[in-house]
Amino acid sequence: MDKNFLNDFPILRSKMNRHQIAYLDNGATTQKPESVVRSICGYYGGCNANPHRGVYELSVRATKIYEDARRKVAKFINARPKEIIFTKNATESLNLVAYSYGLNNLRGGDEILITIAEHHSNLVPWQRVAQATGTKLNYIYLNADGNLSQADIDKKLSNRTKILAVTQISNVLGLVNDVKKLAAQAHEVGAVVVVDGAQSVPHIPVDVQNLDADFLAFSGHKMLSPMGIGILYGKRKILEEMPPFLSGGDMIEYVEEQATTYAELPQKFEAGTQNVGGAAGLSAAIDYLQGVGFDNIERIENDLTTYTISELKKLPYVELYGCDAPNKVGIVTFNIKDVHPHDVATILDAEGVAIRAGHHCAQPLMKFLGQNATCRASFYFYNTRRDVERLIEAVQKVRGIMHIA
Amino acid sequence: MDKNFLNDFPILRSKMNRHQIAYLDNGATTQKPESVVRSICGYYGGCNANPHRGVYELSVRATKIYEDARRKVAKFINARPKEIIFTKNATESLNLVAYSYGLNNLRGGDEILITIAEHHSNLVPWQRVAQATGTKLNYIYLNADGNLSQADIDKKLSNRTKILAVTQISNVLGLVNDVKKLAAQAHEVGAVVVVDGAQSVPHIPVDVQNLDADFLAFSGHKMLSPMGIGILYGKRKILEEMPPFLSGGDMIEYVEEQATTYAELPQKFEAGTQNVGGAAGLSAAIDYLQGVGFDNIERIENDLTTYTISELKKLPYVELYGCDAPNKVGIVTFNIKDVHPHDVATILDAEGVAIRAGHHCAQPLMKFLGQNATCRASFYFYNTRRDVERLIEAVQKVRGIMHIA
Amino acid sequence: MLENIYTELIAEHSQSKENRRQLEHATTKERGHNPSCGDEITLELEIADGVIKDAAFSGVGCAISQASTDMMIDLMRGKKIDEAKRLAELFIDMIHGDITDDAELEELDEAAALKNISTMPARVKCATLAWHTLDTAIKGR
Amino acid sequence: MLENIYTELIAEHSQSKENRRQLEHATTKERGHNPSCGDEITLELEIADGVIKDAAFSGVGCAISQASTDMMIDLMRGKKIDEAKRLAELFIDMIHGDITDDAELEELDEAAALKNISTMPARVKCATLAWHTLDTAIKGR
Ligand SMILES: Cc1ncc(COP(=O)(O)O)c(C=O)c1O
Ligand SMILES: Cc1ncc(COP(=O)(O)O)c(C=O)c1O
Repeated sequence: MDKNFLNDFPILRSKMNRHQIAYLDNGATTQKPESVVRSICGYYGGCNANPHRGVYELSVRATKIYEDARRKVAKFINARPKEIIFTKNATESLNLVAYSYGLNNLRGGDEILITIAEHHSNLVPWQRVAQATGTKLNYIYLNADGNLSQADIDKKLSNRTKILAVTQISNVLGLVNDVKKLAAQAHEVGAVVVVDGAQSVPHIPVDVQNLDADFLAFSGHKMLSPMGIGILYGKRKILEEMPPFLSGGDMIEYVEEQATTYAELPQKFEAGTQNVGGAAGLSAAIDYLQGVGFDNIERIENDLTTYTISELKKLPYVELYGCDAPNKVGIVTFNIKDVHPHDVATILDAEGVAIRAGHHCAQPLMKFLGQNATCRASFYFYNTRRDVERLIEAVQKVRGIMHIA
Repeated sequence: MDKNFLNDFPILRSKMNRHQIAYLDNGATTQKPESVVRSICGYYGGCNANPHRGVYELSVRATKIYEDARRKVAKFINARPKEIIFTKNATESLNLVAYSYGLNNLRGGDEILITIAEHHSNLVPWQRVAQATGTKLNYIYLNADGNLSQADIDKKLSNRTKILAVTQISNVLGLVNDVKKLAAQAHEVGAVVVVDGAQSVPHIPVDVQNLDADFLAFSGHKMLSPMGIGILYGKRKILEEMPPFLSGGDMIEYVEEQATTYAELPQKFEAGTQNVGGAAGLSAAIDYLQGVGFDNIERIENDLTTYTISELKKLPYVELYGCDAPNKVGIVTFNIKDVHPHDVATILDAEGVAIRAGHHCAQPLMKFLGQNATCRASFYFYNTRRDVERLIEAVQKVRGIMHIA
Repeated sequence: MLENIYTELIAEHSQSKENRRQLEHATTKERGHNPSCGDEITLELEIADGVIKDAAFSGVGCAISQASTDMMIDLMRGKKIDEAKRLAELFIDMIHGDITDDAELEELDEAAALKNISTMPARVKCATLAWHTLDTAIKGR
Repeated sequence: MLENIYTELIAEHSQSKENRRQLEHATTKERGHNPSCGDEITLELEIADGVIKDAAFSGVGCAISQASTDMMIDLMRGKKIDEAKRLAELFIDMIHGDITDDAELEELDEAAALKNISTMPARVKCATLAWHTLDTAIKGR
């Protein structure tokens, strides 16, 4: 019997439209356990100060909280603390790489390779880099089961490829890409590998050294942490050679009127006052996740996903996407025939079931799938079979409410 | 008799090194009232969801909290909500302008004009823009009293000047620049005016329309709000013509494989999941500040500043900077002869007095003042005369502890 | 609650094919979209002597946006431009919850049935899409 | 607490002018800095036959960094390179709180008086500046 996680998440015991909430939009953001909220409040109530800058005790405490969080994140993904840069979200992390690495290392004739399943945050920045540097942006397409086409990879990955940017888990299909294999293949042709870990780091153990990723971006808020804190991991050697991205306070060494030298890693990439409250929350979140354990997280999510898919498959008017591949994690995307996903979401909302409807910030993938929009249920370990039953019951009501025969 | 603000700030009633804390580093970051902390916790405990994206009620609530915060900020500085862009701190706000406006509107022969009193965050980004675009970075120097030299302004502001970037209040000298007059003069030659409001918006009423600023940047954490939320105001017409800065989720309209159209203001500049918890805290902070009232804030800070200066002037071994001009707000910068500021700060810390020592992210100003580093006491309305007395008592002990005759 | 939104009337209008076509003599064509949902419509108008002689649309979207478009076209056919502008404003005000008096809303005919959308902030844009598109199409006429 | 930091010994060393000069026969010159405080020193060494024959410094900084530099120079004068490296490491370990046994620290002579800095994280860099600079200067010799 699993621990009743609901005890730690008051919001999951609350009501939405007079029903206990079944929160199935964890791909967008997760809820926060009490320990995380307590840690934020504890920070502001007892240690709040500007870190790095002050000699006095309060500031020393803030610095320690902030740097402890960095060490914790480093350990969590098997990196070194100097290789962990705090940002505001995964999107900023990816933009940092696009601006500081991309704009400065690409030139005409080079190519950037991404997949058609990328989130806009790992797509639009590369489009802009391609436009600014006159490089070509190529796409890896998918097999019928939703997985990356190896033939397409082999065709498009060449020694012109300077950057391979790939999500470890698609936020629409929930399929786990074999990033380790991809990275090895990309490194063979000399490309740098940027991994979007926004959907993977919260759900499966991620080891940057084992993957041999050059960069890994993810967001705190999708792994129990407060909003406003994201992470960029980068290999030390690469980060050291990159120019700063944002500039200003705390990332400098010496500033003269016409010239500036920059601080060492990781400060070089952290300009201005950082989100220490967010870091405090992130620390507590990692502690909580490690308490649960990835073996449990994977087991629970796998059970919920399999159960959902098998129940939805019983409904002839439901169409599923990417649900036949085995490398599937916690995300089920579907449509109800003749009903627009926004109407589905509204009807589910009235039943207290929170799912996401729309393009999921992946318009090129939607187009590839031939859909304008879809419904998405995404799980975290605190969800239960009861949540799935509520989802299925609500789905069964939809066509009736919509007056479809 | 002023309200006892300490009731609202538990941290100010706590001890640092066995003394009740006298927190005089408000220029670096301020403490948060309980209402702000409650509002963050309330958000995570009851309304947490990804805004803008969800159809379900929780997400609708999160969206409302986020957009209400934007409307509140807009009203606070007399702007329109569309003109308010949320960032992570003032530094990001200034970098946004430097990257998106600066890099795209300047070319060789143009000039950028800033003051020698700028914080690195309103200096280094312009240095980098100047280097990238081949433009010249000019400095306005100061009169003996620390105020901007009008002669220098007249000399250096010309029709080659495309950007005037100026702080409204220096974080070292605490002197209020007449931004309204500067903006008028700059607009006459066609320059765009970027105002660093990090030290002004928390302390004096700021009206962007009255100032006629083109951009105004400030940070939530210096005005009672949580860390991780900053603000950029920009005139609508100018923002509309600027390309996006960060790109990714939520800032797009349509994304195709090779081209993207962008959302309208303000979303165009807000990529990825935003800090809704931070916005909730910022809302509560503005409510609190308006409850206190700027008339009270200015009166209290003025009293504390005047008192501090007059007491420090009695000590022959104390040297003061920028303390003879009348346009002074809440910041007192000084040195104790023969003692390095870091030693001063350590000794004050042992007495429970938190001040800042160093270059205050303003190295060019330090050089201009002929100092390597200084001590800085900076006030907020919750400070008291007792805090000042504690500061003065501690300062009087310094030279003895340092074994200076 | 939901029964007040997804009524039979709205279902009928959202599924109706009558106004879903191309006009032979269109004088104005306007695209409207709601990128966050993927809703997209193209509105065609035949305007002559300051009167909307005919109207039709094509596009995809949720039931609310489709029904709202269909109802709007029924309402606008034969209306003077000024009248159409006023009605579009009235509808938008209703959806924003600024007008609640049923008597005032009578003029909107069947489209008044969308009144309850005002309680669903996430769906407001779906309901108003067509009406904003119309407003843009006839602006300055 | 403070009395254990700002001792008379440290005051003396921080104000001492003896080691503040330029060496006539410097063989190595190394700049060290601590940008966040503005501390800056230039360390000069005269090395011959694997031995630090003489050392001196110039620069500005807080009492702790100045005293620490002065004490280090007193300690290092006449030491073999290997010995100097070992002592610099010992000192840095002490400041980081990794070595607390007074007997072990005896070798550091007067510099052992800076031991209590290990309880003041904000000042650790001040104390170690000179020692890191020395370490860089003799690295690879
Ligand atoms: C005048 C001034 N500008 C800009 C900043 C930068 O603010 P932040 O560190 O919140 O980005 C500060 C504060 O450090 C400041 O005092
Ligand atoms: C795969 C993927 N990448 C990137 C992001 C962007 O994350 P954020 O919005 O926190 O910047 C998301 C989440 O929205 C995502 O699912």
